[in-house]
Amino acid sequence: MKFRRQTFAAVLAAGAFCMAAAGAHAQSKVKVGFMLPYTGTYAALGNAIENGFRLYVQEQGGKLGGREVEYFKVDDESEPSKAVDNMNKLVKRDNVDVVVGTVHSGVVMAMAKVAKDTNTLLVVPNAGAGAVTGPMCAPNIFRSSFSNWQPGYAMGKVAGEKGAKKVVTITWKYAAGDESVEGFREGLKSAGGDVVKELTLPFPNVEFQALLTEIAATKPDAVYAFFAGGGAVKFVKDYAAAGLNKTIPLYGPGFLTDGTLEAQGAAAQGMLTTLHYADGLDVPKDKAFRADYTKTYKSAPDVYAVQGYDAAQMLGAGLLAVKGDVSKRNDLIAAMEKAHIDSPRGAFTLSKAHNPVQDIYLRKVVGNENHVEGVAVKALADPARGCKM
Amino acid sequence: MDLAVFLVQCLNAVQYGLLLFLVASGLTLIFGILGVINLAHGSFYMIGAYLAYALAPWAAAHLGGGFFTALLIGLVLSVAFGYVLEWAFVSYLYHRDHLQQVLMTYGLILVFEELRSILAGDDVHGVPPPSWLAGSIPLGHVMTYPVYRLFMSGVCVVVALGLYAIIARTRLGMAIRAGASNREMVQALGVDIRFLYRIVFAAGVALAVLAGMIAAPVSSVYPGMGNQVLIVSFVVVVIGGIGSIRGALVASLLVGFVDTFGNVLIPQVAGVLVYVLMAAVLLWRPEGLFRAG
Amino acid sequence: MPGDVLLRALDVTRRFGGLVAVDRVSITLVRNEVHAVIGTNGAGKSTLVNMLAGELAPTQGRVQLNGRDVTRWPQPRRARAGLGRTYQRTTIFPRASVFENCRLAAQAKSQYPFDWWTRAAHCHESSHRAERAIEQAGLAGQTQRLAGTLSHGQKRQLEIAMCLATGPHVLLLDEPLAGMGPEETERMLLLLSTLKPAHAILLVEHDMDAVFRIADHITVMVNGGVIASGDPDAIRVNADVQAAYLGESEAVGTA
Amino acid sequence: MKHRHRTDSAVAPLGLALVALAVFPFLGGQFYVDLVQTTMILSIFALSLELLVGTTGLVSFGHAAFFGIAAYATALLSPQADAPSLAWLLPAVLAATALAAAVIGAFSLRTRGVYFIMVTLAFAQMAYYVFHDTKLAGGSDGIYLYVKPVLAIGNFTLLDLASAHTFYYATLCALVAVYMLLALVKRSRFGHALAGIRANEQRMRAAGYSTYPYKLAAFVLAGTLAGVAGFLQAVKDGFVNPEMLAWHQSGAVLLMVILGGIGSLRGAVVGAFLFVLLKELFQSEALFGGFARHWQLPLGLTIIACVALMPNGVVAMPARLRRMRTPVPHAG
Repeated sequence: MKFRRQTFAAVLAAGAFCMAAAGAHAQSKVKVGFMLPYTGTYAALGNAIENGFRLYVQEQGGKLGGREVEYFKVDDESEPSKAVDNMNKLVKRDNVDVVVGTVHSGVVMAMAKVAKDTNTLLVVPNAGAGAVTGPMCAPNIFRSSFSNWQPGYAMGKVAGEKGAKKVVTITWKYAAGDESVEGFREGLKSAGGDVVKELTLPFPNVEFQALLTEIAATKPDAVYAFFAGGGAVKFVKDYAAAGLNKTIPLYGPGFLTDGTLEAQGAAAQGMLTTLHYADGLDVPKDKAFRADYTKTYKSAPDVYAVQGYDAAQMLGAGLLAVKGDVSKRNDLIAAMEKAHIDSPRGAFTLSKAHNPVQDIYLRKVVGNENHVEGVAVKALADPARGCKM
Repeated sequence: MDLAVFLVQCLNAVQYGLLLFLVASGLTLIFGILGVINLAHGSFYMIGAYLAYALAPWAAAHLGGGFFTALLIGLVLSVAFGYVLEWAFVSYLYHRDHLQQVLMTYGLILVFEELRSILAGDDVHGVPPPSWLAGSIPLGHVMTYPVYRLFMSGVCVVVALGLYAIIARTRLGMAIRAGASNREMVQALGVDIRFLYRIVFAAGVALAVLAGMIAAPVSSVYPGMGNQVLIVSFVVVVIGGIGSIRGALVASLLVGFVDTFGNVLIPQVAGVLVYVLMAAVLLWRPEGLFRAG
Repeated sequence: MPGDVLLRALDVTRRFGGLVAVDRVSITLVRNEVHAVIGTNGAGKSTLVNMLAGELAPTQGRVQLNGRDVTRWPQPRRARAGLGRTYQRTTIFPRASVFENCRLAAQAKSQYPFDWWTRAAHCHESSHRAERAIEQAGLAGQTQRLAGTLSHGQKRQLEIAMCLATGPHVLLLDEPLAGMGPEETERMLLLLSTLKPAHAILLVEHDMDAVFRIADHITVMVNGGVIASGDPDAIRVNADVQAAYLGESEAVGTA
Repeated sequence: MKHRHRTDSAVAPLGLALVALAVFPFLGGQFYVDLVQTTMILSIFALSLELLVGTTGLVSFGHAAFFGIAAYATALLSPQADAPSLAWLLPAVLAATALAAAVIGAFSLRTRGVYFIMVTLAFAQMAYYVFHDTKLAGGSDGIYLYVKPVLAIGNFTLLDLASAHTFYYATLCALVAVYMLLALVKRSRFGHALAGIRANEQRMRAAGYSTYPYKLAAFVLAGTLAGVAGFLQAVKDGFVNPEMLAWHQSGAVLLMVILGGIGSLRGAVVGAFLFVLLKELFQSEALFGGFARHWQLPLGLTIIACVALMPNGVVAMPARLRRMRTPVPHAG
């Protein structure tokens, strides 16, 4: 008796695996795989990106390059150690034609690796890891967002032009922070200033008080901060609560204030940040996009939605050129490379390394908006160091 | 570092340490007296923060009160919540080994985190401090110190004194102290041990929720905020000695100082400092600084 | 043979903070002799045994085993050198059979920790020794039973069997009669008398009748110190001992 | 007789599982083959922890450290351009991991119980921050492994892990090897001594076992075997990230061991497969539609239910059911 029941259990378990293995095989649609965070800290970003992407496809009548689009979704959990498996889920199980993702830099590094190994088309709709369009660059890897370097560089330039000579930077000790600070330093140096102190704290600690005291003691001309999500909110609020915003201007890339202004409240008012998107842009495309998005999703779009939307545009441009025939990979890629993307952020093109060459706006926090102040750097391209393409 | 900066940093360290104490004290109570490793403790902190976020506007609109009304409601809710949770889940864990406690409370983390996502969404939200605490005190030339932070420290000190008074002076406290070492003695004191456990668990939950609520205006509320607190609270509890409130206080302050000065003086290794501290303390005293008993 | 000094403690002292748990106690264990240590609760008997066994380092004083100074030896090393002990609270492996309990104890003599190929059950040396110990301790009929299902008396016997399985010369027995009924006590005393010829036995015990029946030498401890030491007859009439025990009963009476 | 019966009933499902794993690549799609391979690697990882938790009674909450250290060692030791030889890479990686385990174990084992849990966590967190915060190996973004190792004699390639099929079977072999090694260890004198330490360390010391070296040996062996899993994971993914050492990774593997059932090797493997299977199930949009994004909720509830209903893990379930079926004979 015992023997039979255990055997039965083993068969059942094996069967369950096999059953799950049988997937659908329809070939008529373009298969798009979203590998985005749907749980955890970045869940809201993942949703916005997916919404943006779907919005563009919807505007095209549910088609890209004349073919209907079928979606596949995987929650990447912002977990790099599972990223390869999650990516394979889309690439090998669902046999998607293109993967769109993701937010977390560490995860995107793994995705780029799989995309390279399996020659899968990958469009990165957020993560700014320099390596993706640097050493890891490849013909089949595109980015619709930014590199960490870009907003940093622009902010450095602006800070320098505003007369900041000694600047203190503060960030979590991780790659994205390092890259952003590096960009800022380059920009600042080109405008005559320099970074006098680099403050860091371990990711994802949010106890900033000690470092704020350190800033107060250093008395720099300005502070450049790189944080995201809850950390960004807390930092901006702590900075204001410590009274530092009255004497030392706080600069940062747009992520410091994007999507978090409601939470930051009065603390963020008047802050200057740089990003490739802003509120109040005088771009017709943006006005239409915002109206559509708000109507469709009953919530206002943000920069992540724009990046998702543009990912769809880039892909659409490629598919259009090959009339939806994804097997003509080279033509598809060539068309994407040459595309002029009519983005809500303003039109942009792609660099050789497949990163947007875009205007970086200087924005000022007014009420609940990151209102555009002007263009910090026009058509800024990432240096794409280490890219051999 | 000149003297003024040094003193301000000390203030920062104490202030951070006190907040840690608030979370860790509940954990050490549950751990020491009930013998339950409660991984879901960070979730209670998160629940507290979201309660503050949800209740403050509601209390303002319907009851005319602000932050403090919300705080009071939150505390009542959390005690009730802790009581029910003990009855529904935790009470099964007393005669199970630590591993099963870890497993079940890990399951609870997942459940709480998803319920949070379903009920409150995944966005970051701010919680405004009460207006009369929103000001700040000048500190040196450049810096000011927010009054609210001082208020937080005040609450923590009051809670610490309150806990001390309860444990040292009252019959319940005697039962709690006895419970940590000897169950029969508790029964001899005429206290129903099941009731005692339920109360202690509810109190532990309430402490974490309180910490979350009063930290919310400073930290804002966001997904995953509980997990961060969890690990450092465990570090505090273990350094202090499991079940010892006094140990938790000393350890919190110790961690506060190490973290504060580590970030400033040796940022290269700031991430590991707290863990080095824990390992060092345990190698020196394998059962923490203060053994409960 | 009789007269061999196997274990000797010289002026061992143990302090816990300000408290002196054991105060300059000297004791000598001789083969073919049962040396009982009696005393009130908290007199330091268990602390003394722990120091002899090596579980606790003495603050001062020396311990000699077979004439060698073992003060700095940890417990396992002393055990391998022939020092066996039992505990007041039974320390058997309740989920294993009686045989495996003893076999595992016996295996300490032939550990071979890195021979991962041979099954433990095929270690003949330890099996053999375990069988002998089980027989000696009077558990021959119970070999395959789970230790946890034994009666209290049998568990105490097993505790001694596990001790014997390691082939010790010196036995430190911490209250082996605790909680036993009269019949079980008789059996245990019989067992001790059969072990006596080959072993030096230290017996910590509260059952005075049993102690005076079996002991060859008695040491009386009060508050960590020795107040009397000698053969049973001498102890019986010792004024200090009477005072100490009378004092205790008085204290109990008034509490 | 009783013993024989137990062995038979354990061998049959094991053999069947082995056959199922061996034929799986011919049945399942590429993704599922990959998934099963990952799960086998996790099984090795869980098995290594089982030696500590189940056999020796040492609950380590930092076991991911060795998984990660081995993965990093693999990535750092592999040359950029040409394929490293398995013959030296694997031993080197395992030696490095064993060394780390010896150092961490030597310190951690001075404490016990809950304190041991926390000290192992502390050391794992230290290792995590070493890889996360320093430029030693790519920092928080991780490091790539470009070429998969091969095993060759002269010009004849015995084993090329770049081939998915070969690698799958190499992983299966590793799983079987680790399983058998641990089965041997558990029935050897060493294993019995470890079980004795778990049941009552005081008695073991009184009997003459120096328990510290035993525990350290178990710790090093467990760490090294976790290193086997880390090595395979690194080679398979070609990418190593600090998150491999994170505390929730240590927690996850502990979960697998407990879920499957403490104290049995089968339990660790069953736990690993069950954990992966449950996650795949709850994440499936085909079954749960839009609710699939809240997959952690049913997973959490399942875990809670498991603790409530199966206190001894999944592998103890058949026996438990049987006991419920057979009415307990009343005495007298």
